[in-house]
Amino acid sequence: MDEFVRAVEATIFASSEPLTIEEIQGYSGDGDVEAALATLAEIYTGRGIELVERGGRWHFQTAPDLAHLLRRTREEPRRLSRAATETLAIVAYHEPVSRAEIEAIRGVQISKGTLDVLMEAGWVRTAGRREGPGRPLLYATTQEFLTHFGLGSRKDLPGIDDLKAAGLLDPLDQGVFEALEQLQLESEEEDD
Amino acid sequence: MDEFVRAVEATIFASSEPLTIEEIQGYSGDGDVEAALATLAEIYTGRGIELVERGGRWHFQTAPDLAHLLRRTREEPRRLSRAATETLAIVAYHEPVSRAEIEAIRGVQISKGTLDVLMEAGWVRTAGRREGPGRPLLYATTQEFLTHFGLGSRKDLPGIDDLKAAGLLDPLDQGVFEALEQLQLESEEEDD
Amino acid sequence: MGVDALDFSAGSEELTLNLDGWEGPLDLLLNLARAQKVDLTQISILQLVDQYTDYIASARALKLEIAADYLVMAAWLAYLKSCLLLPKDPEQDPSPEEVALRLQMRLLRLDAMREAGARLLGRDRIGRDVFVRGLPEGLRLVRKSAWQVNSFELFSAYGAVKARTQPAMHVVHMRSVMTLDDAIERVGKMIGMAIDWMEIGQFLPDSDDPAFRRSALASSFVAALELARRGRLDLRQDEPFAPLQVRAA
Repeated sequence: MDEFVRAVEATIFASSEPLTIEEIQGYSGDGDVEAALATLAEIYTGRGIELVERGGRWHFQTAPDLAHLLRRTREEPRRLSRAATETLAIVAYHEPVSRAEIEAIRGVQISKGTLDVLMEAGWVRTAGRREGPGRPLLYATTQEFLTHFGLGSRKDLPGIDDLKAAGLLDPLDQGVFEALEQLQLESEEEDD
Repeated sequence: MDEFVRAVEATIFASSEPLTIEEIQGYSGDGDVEAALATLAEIYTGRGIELVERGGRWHFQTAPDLAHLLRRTREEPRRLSRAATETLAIVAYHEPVSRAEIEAIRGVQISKGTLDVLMEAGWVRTAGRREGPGRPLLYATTQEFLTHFGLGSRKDLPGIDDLKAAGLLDPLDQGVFEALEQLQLESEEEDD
Repeated sequence: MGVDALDFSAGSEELTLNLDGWEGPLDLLLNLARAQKVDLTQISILQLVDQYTDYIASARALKLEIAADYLVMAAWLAYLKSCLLLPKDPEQDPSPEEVALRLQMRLLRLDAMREAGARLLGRDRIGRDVFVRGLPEGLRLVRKSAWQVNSFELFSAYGAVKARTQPAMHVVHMRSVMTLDDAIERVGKMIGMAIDWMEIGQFLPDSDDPAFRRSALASSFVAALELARRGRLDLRQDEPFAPLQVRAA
């Protein structure tokens, strides 16, 4: 095996975090990191370990089909309430999105705790404010979100192309809001 | 690759501690663990990662010859403190000079760290001991010092008369200090 | 929302309903729409309105306390239904059909996100389905300082040391002053010759030096106080800031 490919392999292997190409370069020295990654990805194809890219960062992980052997408990790593799951999906498919927009899609107010849970999990972050009335705070997903859910990028979100084509990810235009104003009913904070 | 070997590979990779053959068996199911380990050890020979056994427990580690890659050095620019700059200047003008002499010339004690910083920067070296009471350690500048400051030799250091002509030996009132600080700030800005 | 959890069957749909389980009217509406067992794009809004109002009515029949927002939705849907059934009013904007379409879009959106959430959670997730390395050596970043200083700073630092440690010479300029002793002697002599009250200014020597005159005035004043204390003269001042006058005791 090429010395540089060995160095790239060792670097990614030793890291406790997924690494960008620049970070890998910083450790493994001069060489074509992308070519080395391609070589490694091929070597690891069909093995118990695979090399994956998530949002521009690379790491090794076990092959998904071996999950049944390695799963130590039947417990989910983090159980999400329905409200949190829907909120996460809305943020992921619509980002950047304001709290009011999340509430408009869900038809209920979201409790303070719901976004906190997602932010604490490291999957959602604040993403500045939207210029406009009220300058609402915006939310978006994180690098860790892509890593955790095994997404190369947001393009890999399940069914995102179909949803986009069906117009279901378009911003809710103001006209619709007004026409359906009465649908936006103030409800008490949902139960988590 | 054999399914069982894949399972053993993934098991050892994901474990947070080295595993015995029995423990590996517990995860990977029925199969010849020893044979699988032999296969894996061979696959990983000469790679950036190797499979090793220590006291009956198996784990992966980065190849020892690549260990140096995992420590990356990053240089961070930092301004030399006033105390260190004065000390460096005294060493340059008076070398070889003992610590006690530096303090006498500065009129202020110097901390242990000050000379260490200058030695770490590669500008000051120890230069033997002076014969005499206490045999004090002596300090002198290095070739690197001359290079850094663009000096052909120590003879190129401006003399006392030059300093006087440049107004650098005038009795220091607060105004001069402030002017110096100002000059330093300006040169810092230029560096950025 | 103050609604007791209660399961009951809604009509022929055999849908188990639990009011506490709904996250608001839209959620309830979506679940009712799904009970039509057709593609959400094919749902009948009129049928949906009936389902919703039936549901609310049966919940009321059971004397359940129904949160206001569910009732508002029921009223709004009833209004929408009547608009849909009435002869078309070409002036109405948006048309009831358009509002119905928008309502359908909202249900589709919520449904899409609900499904997307489920699909996300079902992916191969780290820590559940796939695992990262359990024992990473970790990468270390060693920080090294690159010390910065230029020649000007070096030389000026030496200049500063030299200047700071030069033997200091203190020069005190001669100042013309009248000492207190001189003033006591002078005032003492002059008071002996005076008969009547005199202003203290008259005791001062002639001088062009304003600093010396100020010093002489201050010293003479203190001298006058001292002589008064010894009982050799009297002091008088008619009012604050008036001239100070002295006379032999």
